[in-house]
Amino acid sequence: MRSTQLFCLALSCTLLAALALAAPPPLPVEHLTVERLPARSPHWIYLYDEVFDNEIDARVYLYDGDSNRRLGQINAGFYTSLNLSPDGATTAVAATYFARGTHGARTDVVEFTDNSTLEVTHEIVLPSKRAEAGPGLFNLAYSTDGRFLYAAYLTPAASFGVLDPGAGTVLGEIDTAGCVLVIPSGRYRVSSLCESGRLLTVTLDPQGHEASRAMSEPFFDADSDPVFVQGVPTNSGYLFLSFLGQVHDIDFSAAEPHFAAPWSLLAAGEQGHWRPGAYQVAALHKSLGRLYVPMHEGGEGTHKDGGTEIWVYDFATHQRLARWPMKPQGLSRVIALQVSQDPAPILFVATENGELAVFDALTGRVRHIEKHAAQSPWMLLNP
Amino acid sequence: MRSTQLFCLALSCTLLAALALAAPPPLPVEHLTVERLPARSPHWIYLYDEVFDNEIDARVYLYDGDSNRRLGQINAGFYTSLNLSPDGATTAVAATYFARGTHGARTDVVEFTDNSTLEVTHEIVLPSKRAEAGPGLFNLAYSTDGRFLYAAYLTPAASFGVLDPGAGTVLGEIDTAGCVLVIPSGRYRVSSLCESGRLLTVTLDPQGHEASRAMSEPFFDADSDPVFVQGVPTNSGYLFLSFLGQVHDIDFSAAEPHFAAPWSLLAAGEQGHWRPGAYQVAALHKSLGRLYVPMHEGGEGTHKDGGTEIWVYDFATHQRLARWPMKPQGLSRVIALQVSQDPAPILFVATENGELAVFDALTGRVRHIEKHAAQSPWMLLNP
Amino acid sequence: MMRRFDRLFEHSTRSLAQRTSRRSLLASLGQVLTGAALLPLLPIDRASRAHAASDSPASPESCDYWKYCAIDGFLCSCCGGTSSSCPPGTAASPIFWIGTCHNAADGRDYIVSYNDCCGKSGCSACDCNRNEGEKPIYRPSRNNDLNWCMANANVNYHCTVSVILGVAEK
Amino acid sequence: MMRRFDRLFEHSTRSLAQRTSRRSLLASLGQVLTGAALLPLLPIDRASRAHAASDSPASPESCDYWKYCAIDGFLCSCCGGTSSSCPPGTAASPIFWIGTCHNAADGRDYIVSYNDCCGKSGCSACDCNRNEGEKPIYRPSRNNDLNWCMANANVNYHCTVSVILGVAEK
Repeated sequence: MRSTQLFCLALSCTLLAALALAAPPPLPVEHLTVERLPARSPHWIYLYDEVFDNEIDARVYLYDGDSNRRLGQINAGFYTSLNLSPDGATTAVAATYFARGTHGARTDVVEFTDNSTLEVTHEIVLPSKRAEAGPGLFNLAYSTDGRFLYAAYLTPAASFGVLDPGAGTVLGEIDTAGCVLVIPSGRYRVSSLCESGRLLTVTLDPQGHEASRAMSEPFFDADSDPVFVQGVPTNSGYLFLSFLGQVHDIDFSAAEPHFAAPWSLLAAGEQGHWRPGAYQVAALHKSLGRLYVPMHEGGEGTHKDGGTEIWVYDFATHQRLARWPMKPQGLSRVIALQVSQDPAPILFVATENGELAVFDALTGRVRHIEKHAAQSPWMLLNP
Repeated sequence: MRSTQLFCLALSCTLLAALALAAPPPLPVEHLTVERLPARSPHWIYLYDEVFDNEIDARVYLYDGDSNRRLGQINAGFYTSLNLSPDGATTAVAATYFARGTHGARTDVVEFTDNSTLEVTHEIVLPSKRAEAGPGLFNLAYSTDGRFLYAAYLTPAASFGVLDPGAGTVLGEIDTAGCVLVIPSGRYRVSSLCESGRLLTVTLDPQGHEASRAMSEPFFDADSDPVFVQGVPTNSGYLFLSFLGQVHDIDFSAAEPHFAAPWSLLAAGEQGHWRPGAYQVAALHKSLGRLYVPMHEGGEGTHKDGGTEIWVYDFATHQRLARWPMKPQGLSRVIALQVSQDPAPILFVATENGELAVFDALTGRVRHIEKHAAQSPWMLLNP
Repeated sequence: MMRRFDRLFEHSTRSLAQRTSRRSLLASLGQVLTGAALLPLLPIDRASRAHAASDSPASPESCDYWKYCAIDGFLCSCCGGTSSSCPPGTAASPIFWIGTCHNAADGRDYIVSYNDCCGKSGCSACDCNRNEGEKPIYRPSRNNDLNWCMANANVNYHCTVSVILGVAEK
Repeated sequence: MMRRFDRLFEHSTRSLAQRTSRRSLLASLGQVLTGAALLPLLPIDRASRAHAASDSPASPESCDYWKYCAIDGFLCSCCGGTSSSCPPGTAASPIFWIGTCHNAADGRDYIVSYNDCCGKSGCSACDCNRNEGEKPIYRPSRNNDLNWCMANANVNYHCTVSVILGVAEK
């Protein structure tokens, strides 16, 4: 802005006042400024647009579900991993860049954006091992106190990096013996999903080095009914849905994960006909205990088909409360969704056609539909 | 490919033969290869896609107007300038890159792609002065013998760089006193368009340094009827169209440009109603002397509206030979076009909706329409 | 997303295009610049500006909005800014091109600067291309094809604003 | 361009999805790998391959083509390559995921490798996402979300090919 003002003075543009004196008075001259964000709202949503046709230009749009306006943009590079800090103040974006845009020397880097200004504050350059995977919360994840940031690596050998976002440094790398992704809990545990259906949990010391590791019993079968890796935060850990609609509710609050008995999203007559499917497969309002799942009719191989309906559950009783079909709203299939965590919650729904719909999360009433919100809206995050 | 073969051997994939012996025999195993381009054809077209929604990922598609297939892609970065070498063997692409994809340290660079392999062979890093302008042949242009490459600079002070594409070096920079773009002719002249309607012509010595300069008389009036900067090569120089449809045919074969008397694309009753308009505003078959211009009905401010029709002229007699309306072909407005230079010429037409249509340039018959050829097809080049 | 010219050019204000000749626009600009230097800066009434905008038949999120008569790019109003402010985290270009646009609400022509907002990649919303009085690059102050982020620390292009510089005197 | 799931998923071969269970696919792969090592390499009859393709109800430029049952990305056939060759100037990925696809023309199931072609940005044509037997990233050899250019000198993703590795024995 400083240089703008200097240029304006040189051109006398601040003196370009209205000359005509007849009524109505002419519009006053305007002064070019840079907008500031309003105070953070629980009805903000971070919409990740993967931009599949031009993947080197992925971005995150910040959108306000009350004013129905886009508030700003965070650039997100190629094959992005992203997450918000536990206090919501920072967006961490890990991406790959090339010296010549689309080619040339590779740089993997985590950049930190101040969510009150949408400016990048600092970065951490990573080894060129970052997992370039589908979207989810466990490619890049903060420890629950925000002290560490964990970055999944895959070369295709699996490991993860332990980063210090405050100091801007890489603390080390921990091998995960073929298990993948970084599921954070406590101080300082990182769990990874294994093909055997087990969880590997590595416990770190306060310096970010490995202190111990443990392997759980299997909790799913990757052959008969694999779980989506898009876990959803609960009050005590994360829930994982299976391809066939089982809900695995895992308590991560103790040193070892505890697996509640899985329950099914489906009534008897629905088994084999309906199933969950999307890029982001569920959202949970933690204090109200409402679970939202995009569901569709289809068989094996349809697990990325978007939902034609959203089914709403009481997370405590496992009762289905509602089915909200999308077609009557003029919406295409649901590929990502998120619910605000306040007492008057909004359900944000992103569709295969790039729409962003704002629902009243209690009644299912559509408050607003943004027709062209994104090209590839694969994940929605909120603080 | 070497590493692929090594990996395949490790996995025994070359030994994964068909096992079933019953008739018909099973399909044989396949071997992954990288395609080679066929011999160059006059019916190839280089389609520049600016990708306006994601401009850091511009690209050039190589397309064959006989097989109606895309042959390959050349990446083109941000706010691209491009041109082909006089022998057609090389595509020079000048673009801006950022250390972090969308931001960070800026690098302006010309990359040279071997058109027989579509691989980048070498590059020249430029000062960060490259003109980031609309598409056209005169942002980046070879000398007629291919010895020099001229790159227009604009900071917004206007100058140009003289490059040695063979040696991969920048030879120098020449100030153009407010005149813009690099229109090459002879050995070694570079002309620039001035707001006064004149041409500045700088003559270089064989080392690429300025030997002399001359300013022409005005040949157009930037107030009453400016010329499009998208000049079209003729046998002796370039033609320029004006917003109102005057054709300025300029002979660049001598030391000073010679201006033929302008003629109008429009008959008396068409003046003020029809005008040319597009991003690439004309194509000329040089030996047949046929000129193709996208035309539309509209007034001041419509010079970038695409053509609803293509009007065909005999370039020698200035007679209009045909009007080819686009709507009956199911095509949207024409924003770029190019004609092959062979005796059985193809007219390539790119539209506002991203279609690429292949016309018989002699009869106007549509041979093929590629529905989704590009996002922002702003320029078509052929060797 | 296709850059659709039908979306860009099919707008109601096209008929205004021949309203003023090039020469009178340029003469007007000269007069405004000269005359304005003699006058004290008038206080800016943000409320009246907002009022004027809401009186307009089109909103600042619409390509039809009167101030956009020579714009080319994404409207910052759709990107987290307004018609005259850049979105958070971007930087305004110190250099610009200008247009002369007719405000039907008060019957006046205004000189408008078009500044690009820079430092993030294209906002990809509300693509708008209008060319009243637009000129080729040899008249750069009227050219909307240039990347006007060219003089910024980060030259990437995000979106475009329009800023009223003053009334275009006849 | 929107990544339209309707385009991606509304294809005629969806009904084949439940043809074979996961366990039998994996068991089959094991058998092929074991059995094939005992056999000499058969000569490759490119003509018969081309013949088979043209007999198919869908062409290799179509997302419905039988070999694409677990593909995710741009079809190299539309980008200057073929169903099993990368476009000029790109590099094939040395690592890959696999699928088991049914060829209706001969009634056989084939093990297919999906390799990415790397070093240029996305070809942006013929986007195709099918997920028969596709698994999450903890089973990487069956995961099509990963960037399989990850081990290349240049990891940018351009398009995807499918390569017949052999018949999937029952």
